[in-house]
Amino acid sequence: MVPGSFAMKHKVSLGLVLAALWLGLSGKLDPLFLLLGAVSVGFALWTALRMDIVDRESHPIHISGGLIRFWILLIRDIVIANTQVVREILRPRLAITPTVVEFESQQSSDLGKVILGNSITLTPGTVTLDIQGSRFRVHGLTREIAEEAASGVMDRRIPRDVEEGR
Amino acid sequence: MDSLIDVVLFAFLIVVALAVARGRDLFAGAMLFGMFSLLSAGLFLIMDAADVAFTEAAVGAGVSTVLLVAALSLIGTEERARRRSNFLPLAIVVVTGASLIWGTFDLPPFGDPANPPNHHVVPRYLEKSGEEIGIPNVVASVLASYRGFDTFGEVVVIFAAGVGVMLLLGGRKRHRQRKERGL
Amino acid sequence: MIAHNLVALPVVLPLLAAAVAVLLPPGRKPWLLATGIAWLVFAASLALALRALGGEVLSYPMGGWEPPWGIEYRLDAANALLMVLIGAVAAAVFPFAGPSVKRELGEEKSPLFYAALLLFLAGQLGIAVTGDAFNVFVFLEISSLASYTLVASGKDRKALTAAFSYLIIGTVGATFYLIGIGLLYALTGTLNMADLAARIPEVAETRAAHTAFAFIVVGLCMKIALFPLHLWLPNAYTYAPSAVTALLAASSTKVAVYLLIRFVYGIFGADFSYREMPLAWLLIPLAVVGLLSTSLVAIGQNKVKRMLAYSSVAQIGYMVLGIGMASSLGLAAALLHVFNHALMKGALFMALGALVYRVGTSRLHQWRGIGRRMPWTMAAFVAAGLSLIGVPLTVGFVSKWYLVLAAIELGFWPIVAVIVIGSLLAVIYIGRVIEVAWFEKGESDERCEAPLSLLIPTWVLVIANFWFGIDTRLTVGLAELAAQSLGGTP
Amino acid sequence: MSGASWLQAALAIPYLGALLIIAVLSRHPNLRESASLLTSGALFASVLMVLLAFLRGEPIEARLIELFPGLSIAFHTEPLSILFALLASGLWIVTSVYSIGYMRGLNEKHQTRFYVCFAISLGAAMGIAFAANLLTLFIFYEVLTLATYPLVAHKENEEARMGARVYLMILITTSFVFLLPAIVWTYALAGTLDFRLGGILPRDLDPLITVLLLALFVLGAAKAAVMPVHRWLPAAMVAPTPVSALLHAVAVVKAGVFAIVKVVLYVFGTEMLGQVPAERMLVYLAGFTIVAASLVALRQSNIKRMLAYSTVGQLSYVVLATLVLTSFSEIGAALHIIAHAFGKITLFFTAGAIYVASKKTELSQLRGIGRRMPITMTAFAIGALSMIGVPPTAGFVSKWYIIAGAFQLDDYFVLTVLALSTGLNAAYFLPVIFRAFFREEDQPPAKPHGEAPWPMVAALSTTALLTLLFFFYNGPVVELESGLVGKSR
Amino acid sequence: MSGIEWLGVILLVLGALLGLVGGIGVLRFPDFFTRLHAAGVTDTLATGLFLSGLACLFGDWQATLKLALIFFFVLFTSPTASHALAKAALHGGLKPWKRREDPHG
Amino acid sequence: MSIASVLLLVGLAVLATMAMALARGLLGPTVYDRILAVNMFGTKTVLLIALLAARSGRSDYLDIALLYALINFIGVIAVLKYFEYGSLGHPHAEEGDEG
Amino acid sequence: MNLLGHYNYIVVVVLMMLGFYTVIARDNLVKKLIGLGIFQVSVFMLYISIGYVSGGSVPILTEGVTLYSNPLPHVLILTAIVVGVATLALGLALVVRIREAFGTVEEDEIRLKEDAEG
Amino acid sequence: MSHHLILRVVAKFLIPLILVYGLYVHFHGEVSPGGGFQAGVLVASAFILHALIFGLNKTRPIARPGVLKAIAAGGVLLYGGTGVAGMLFGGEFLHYGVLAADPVKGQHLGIILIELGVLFTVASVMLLIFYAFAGRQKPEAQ
Ligand code: NA
Ligand code: NA
Repeated sequence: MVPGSFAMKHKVSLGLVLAALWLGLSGKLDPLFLLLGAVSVGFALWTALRMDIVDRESHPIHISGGLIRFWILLIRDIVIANTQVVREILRPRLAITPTVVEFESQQSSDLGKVILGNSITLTPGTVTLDIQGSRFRVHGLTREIAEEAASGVMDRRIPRDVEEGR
Repeated sequence: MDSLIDVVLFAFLIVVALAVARGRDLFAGAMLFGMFSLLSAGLFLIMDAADVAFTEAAVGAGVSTVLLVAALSLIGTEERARRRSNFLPLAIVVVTGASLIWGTFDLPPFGDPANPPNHHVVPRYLEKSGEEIGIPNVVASVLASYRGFDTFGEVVVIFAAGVGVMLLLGGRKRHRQRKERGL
Repeated sequence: MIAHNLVALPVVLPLLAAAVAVLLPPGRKPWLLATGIAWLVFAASLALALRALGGEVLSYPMGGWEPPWGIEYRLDAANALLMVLIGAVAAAVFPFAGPSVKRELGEEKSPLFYAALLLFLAGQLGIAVTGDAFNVFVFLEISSLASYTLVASGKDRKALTAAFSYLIIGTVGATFYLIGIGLLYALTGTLNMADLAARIPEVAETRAAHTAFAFIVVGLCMKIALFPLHLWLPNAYTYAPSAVTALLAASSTKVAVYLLIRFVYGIFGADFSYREMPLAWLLIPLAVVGLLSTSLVAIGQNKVKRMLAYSSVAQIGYMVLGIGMASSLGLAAALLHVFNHALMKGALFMALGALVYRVGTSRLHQWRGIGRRMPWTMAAFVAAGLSLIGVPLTVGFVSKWYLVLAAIELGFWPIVAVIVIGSLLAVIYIGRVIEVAWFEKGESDERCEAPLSLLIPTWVLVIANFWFGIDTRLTVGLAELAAQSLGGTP
Repeated sequence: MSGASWLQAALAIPYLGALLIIAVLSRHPNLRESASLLTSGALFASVLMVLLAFLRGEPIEARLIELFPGLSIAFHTEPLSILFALLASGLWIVTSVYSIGYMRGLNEKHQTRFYVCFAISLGAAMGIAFAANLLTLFIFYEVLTLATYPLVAHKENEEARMGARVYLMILITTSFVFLLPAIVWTYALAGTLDFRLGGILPRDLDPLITVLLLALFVLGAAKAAVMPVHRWLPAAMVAPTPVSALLHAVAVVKAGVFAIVKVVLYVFGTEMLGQVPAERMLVYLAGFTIVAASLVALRQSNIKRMLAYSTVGQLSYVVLATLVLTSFSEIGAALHIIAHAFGKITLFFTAGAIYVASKKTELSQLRGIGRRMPITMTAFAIGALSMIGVPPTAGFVSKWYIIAGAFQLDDYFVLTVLALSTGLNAAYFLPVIFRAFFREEDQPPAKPHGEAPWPMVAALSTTALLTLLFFFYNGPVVELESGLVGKSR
Repeated sequence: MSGIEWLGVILLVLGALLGLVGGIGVLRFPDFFTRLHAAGVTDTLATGLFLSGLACLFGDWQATLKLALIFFFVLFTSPTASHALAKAALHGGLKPWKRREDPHG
Repeated sequence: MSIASVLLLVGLAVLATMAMALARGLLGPTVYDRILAVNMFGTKTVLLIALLAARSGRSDYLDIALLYALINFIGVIAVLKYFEYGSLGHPHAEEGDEG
Repeated sequence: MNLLGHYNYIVVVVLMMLGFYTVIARDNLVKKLIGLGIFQVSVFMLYISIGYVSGGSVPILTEGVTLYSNPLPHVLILTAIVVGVATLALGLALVVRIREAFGTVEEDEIRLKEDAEG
Repeated sequence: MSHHLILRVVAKFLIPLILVYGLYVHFHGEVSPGGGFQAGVLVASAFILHALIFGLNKTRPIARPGVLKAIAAGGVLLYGGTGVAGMLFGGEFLHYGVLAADPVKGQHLGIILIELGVLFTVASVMLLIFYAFAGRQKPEAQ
């Protein structure tokens, strides 16, 4: 593993993301604004490097195709979960059965854990309470939802290439 | 649309301000203050003051909240129940407020394009700034050029606050409780 | 170029210097810079005053935008007088601050301290010379923020609470002012003072104009520390470092008094202020009660610094009396006292600072026999005290002469009585100090005069007390000119 | 040198002397005292030169600076001012000699301050004497108050501080509360403050205002010690004797009565006041003061306090005489300033001499003291007789003119007051003289003593002699002062 | 109204309604942790629908991009904040509410 | 029904949601409830501002919404940090991933 | 109608007074600062209300738009907002120091401690 | 808070974006809402976020207080200096029109310079103030 090459890759990736952000925000293509954009991106990049925050955690460019599939499934989950929670909210008598569950995740990288944790939280009805090592503690709105989350469906869905480099 | 949203936002503002005035928890006060700023930013936007809304959101809801939280972390958040009578403050406030309402009652009507401020001084900014300054945002033109000296003052104000805070809190914090007396 | 921009320089120089001061290393350099700037400012303000004395009114368009579109700096007799005052006081206090502040606070934070001092100076001058009602607010806040900081830098922990009260009331006052300006803007569409003055008569009948007037006056009275809005002042003056107290006492409230005069006479006009609005009925009773009650409180103090602080509140009563009399002579008297009181209080607080430098306290009972230990320092205190009392040949007498003359001209005999009684109360509290210092035995008779670096600036101001008490051409000239141009009588 | 130059010299010399004492001589007692003497001599000489120039008819004026537009610190010369200036500067010489003996005899502290303040007081007295307008007079009047305050507080004990406090408060209060408003009012009414014989106030002034204004002046010039503003004088008795001399004879009380006489003649004008009947109120006030002060003096046991109340009464003679508004009484007022000065300074000198020699301060202790201190007590007798108005003393002369003035108007009130007070004066002075010379000492003093140190004796002899001489040789003064009444009636 | 506008309106209304439901949940639910779920409703789907509805109405690519950015931000920061809040609450000693008749309780 | 009136209705719905968040904020009872409410209030305001932008057809108003979304996040983090450590400047070194 | 036309002003005044009340009636120094902030922000609303022109648009010059709201109050308030936050920062710094020096931020308790000191 | 896994990762990602966004707000102040002041706040907030997540000790070496102080003063001097340049070129203080042959160009130049001054001062002062508060230790309970 050559850290330097990774670092370069991340720098370039961050630079491109930032440049795209600038262009998207600005929408102006005259030279002055392009110049200012270059200066701005340069400054942000320079600062980020000084802060030592440009790494694979923040710029997971190594995760490729699997991610798209993951996103699509996640969106589907979110929609389904939303309807579940909405139903619970609108029930004339509350019938929720809040439950805390714990389970072991397969993720060994930090990034994997973050993706899993955030996905769980993003999905209504479940919130990641804590991550201890690879042990996740999750709060579910009902017992069913909580058990579903602990079943490891989401965990398995996270692309393997997240593990790369660790 | 505006006026209805306007009314609701104002109602929120009053609730928030009342909660601040009556509440006991400083932390809640800080949060409510942030909400107050945010709501007023919404109002500013409705009244076409985009730059002001932008700044109020950044400053009132952002910087002020962070500063308040930072300060509360050094101060503590509990407010002791008060003992003294409310009568005098209430009287002062009622008199002040009543006189202001009395005075604003014959202000030119809200939003009327015929109001004096729209026909003196400002027309020049709106009509000429394009050719005199050459930038479309009139607020920026007035801020940076026509009244650039105010803005210089504004920068100095911020600078002065920085100097003040550094003078008061800067340096190594000494833990021995000094109680210098004299004079 | 300098002649063309002379009006702006006294404000711009200290502002830029404040930024430079922050970059200097701790030690003497920030002080030297500040002192040099103060002298430059004084020189410039003198040059401006001489031009104003010739009846010239200088208008300077900031950014090249002519009023009312841009911000105008406008120098006439009234603010020329104020600028000379601020410049003179700064020129004397800044050199004094060096050793005094070093002794009281150390030099560790001197870049920030002198930056604050310079910002304060710039703010005061900006208020004095600007011709724009909103720009006043900006500079008011610059000087206020700096002065809260300066007060809080005092050693005693009470300095902190004093600064906080000062901050609260100062901000409330400034916000009241802002409300008033907002209403005026809604009515007239302008912020330029001259333009406002021209447009207010059209809307003078409206309630909004009355409310604007009330809010501006009340807001300024908070800054002035007019009784009963004065409660912030005594602690602020007592616990601030000596040099800061000298500076604040000499110029801070004066600037607010000037603003009040500017608004009451120059912008709203005496006719509006006293016919349309019952300003005299507000100002005169408050001034009288304040003058007498705070003088009495001053007598009861056992810290000299606090005593002088209460005396300052009392002296503000004289200025407000002059304003409240609503006559040309009264107005001239008020302006004169603005100037003269700055000289006396500046000198008194500096002498006090020099005494504290050696004694370490301003508690009266520890000043026994100090007159023999520090004769020159104490003599400065006595001389300035005589000026405060209003002894002839001092500036205090000049003020009192014009105040009494104005009151008699209008047949306001009770006011004459109040003025003289105020002087007598000053005799008592100054006399107490003199008695303890010269006619009581101290523990030692050893000479320990304050260092020359403190004595010289102090004596410069003391001599100014006599100089302007004898040669009144500049001060009386400017004050009368200003009173005429502002139009004293309703 | 012209008269004006001498005038300027007279005004400047005391301050130069004070500077000399501070700057150079504070550590050398001998030089310091010589400087003091030298200054007083020079001052007297220059005032004499002013007199000569005045008699030659030279216009003598000086203008220092314009304080306010139209109002200057300015000086002029007229008979009354020369009289006062001569009196003060002349008595200063004597007092200086006396002080040297007194201060050394008691080994007093802070002598430098003493001499400096003394000199400044004389400078103030010169300013008052030659003031060409009310403003100038007021300024120097205040300087005199402030310069004498440290002298009164000289002993620096609680009693001295208390006395000085009362002294300062009453004098400052009256001058701020009454005198300053009176002056400003005058300015507002007349548009000027310049002294002009016959007055400057508008002729058609409301009589009520006239009398109010006059009352303000009379009370404001509290140094004249008219009741009820006389309390400062007894309070100041804590001061060392030379200071008492300064207060009672040389400058201070004289400044008060001088101011009143000057205001009556030069601001109101006798003619104008004559038309105001209510002016009598002030005559009654003065008359009351005379009688009441004499009664109080009668009950005193302390020598200096008795003398102080005597002064209160005697000064009101001057005020009374001034307000009688006849030519004789005005001259009498001027003469009485001199007569009282000579007599009272003698009395105080003797009181001080007694104290220095024997430490005695009470009247009851004076039995038989005439034997131990014959010169001193003889001088005391002369002074006392002058106070009563017995020939051949100065007091007789001035009283004669006052009585003559009162007779001119058949003013029986004034005559009654004069008669009554003469009796009372006799009642409190004669027993003292009797006791000193014709009674035996109760017990011999612990330390037998004779006369006080020679400079004191020399000084009090001189003033006693002057008291006698003035009886015989007063013509020039009368002649000079008749210039005052030339234009009035 | 054009087709895209109709779409926009529908999305917008759906988003707003979903938000309202979330609000009701925040008011109704018994404890902090359960309320967190209700808030989650409003943060994700409601925001998404709402912002895409607005994008349809704007019909301008820059606005769409900015709206997407906003959504992106909310999507990133909201669960982060929720998680951090939940964790803080748990560490701060707050016990999750449990149904009494819950046999597992 | 015009788009403007739809926008109005939708705006009112957002305001109603804000009102509920506000109520939760005032009711508490725990400080976490309040933070949750404030956060929710903030995100709803972001939506409101975006709505106002759509109403006026100005995409640059969206900058304000974006800014607020950011600021809101930082505010919540600051508050959390305060509750976890009692200080914002807590100098925690890079320790293990989990606390 | 006048009342409706001035609805904005009236509410703004009520808000100001709620802030002002908090400043003068509360003993807690932080609360005072928060109240001050509310007072100031309400004044800003007054200004922006004054500058509002109904039917106008944001004062950024745009083709085809003729009626703009008044930009001047916006400029003034931008400055005032900055002043407000500067005051808040300084005020909080003071409160922090007061807390360190007195152990409390309640005005009446501080006063008691000060009085005890003389 | 660096042990907050999720926060840390998200912050690392957000900070550069906030910076670019801040500068975008700065440079587009002439055509849309925003400008030096708002941008200053945003730039400062990026650093504040860093400090919140990684600790003040990690942020201080990246943006050193001494440097910030210099930038703050530099901002004021840049603003004031632009004003003085107006004087030197024969106009009044802050008269930008004289800075270039074409007054409109001059205005543009002047505004760019002073907005930079605003940005510098606001960003650095905000951060300094945050340092001052966050860097202080809580006093012991009394
Ligand atoms: Na969730
Ligand atoms: Na802008």
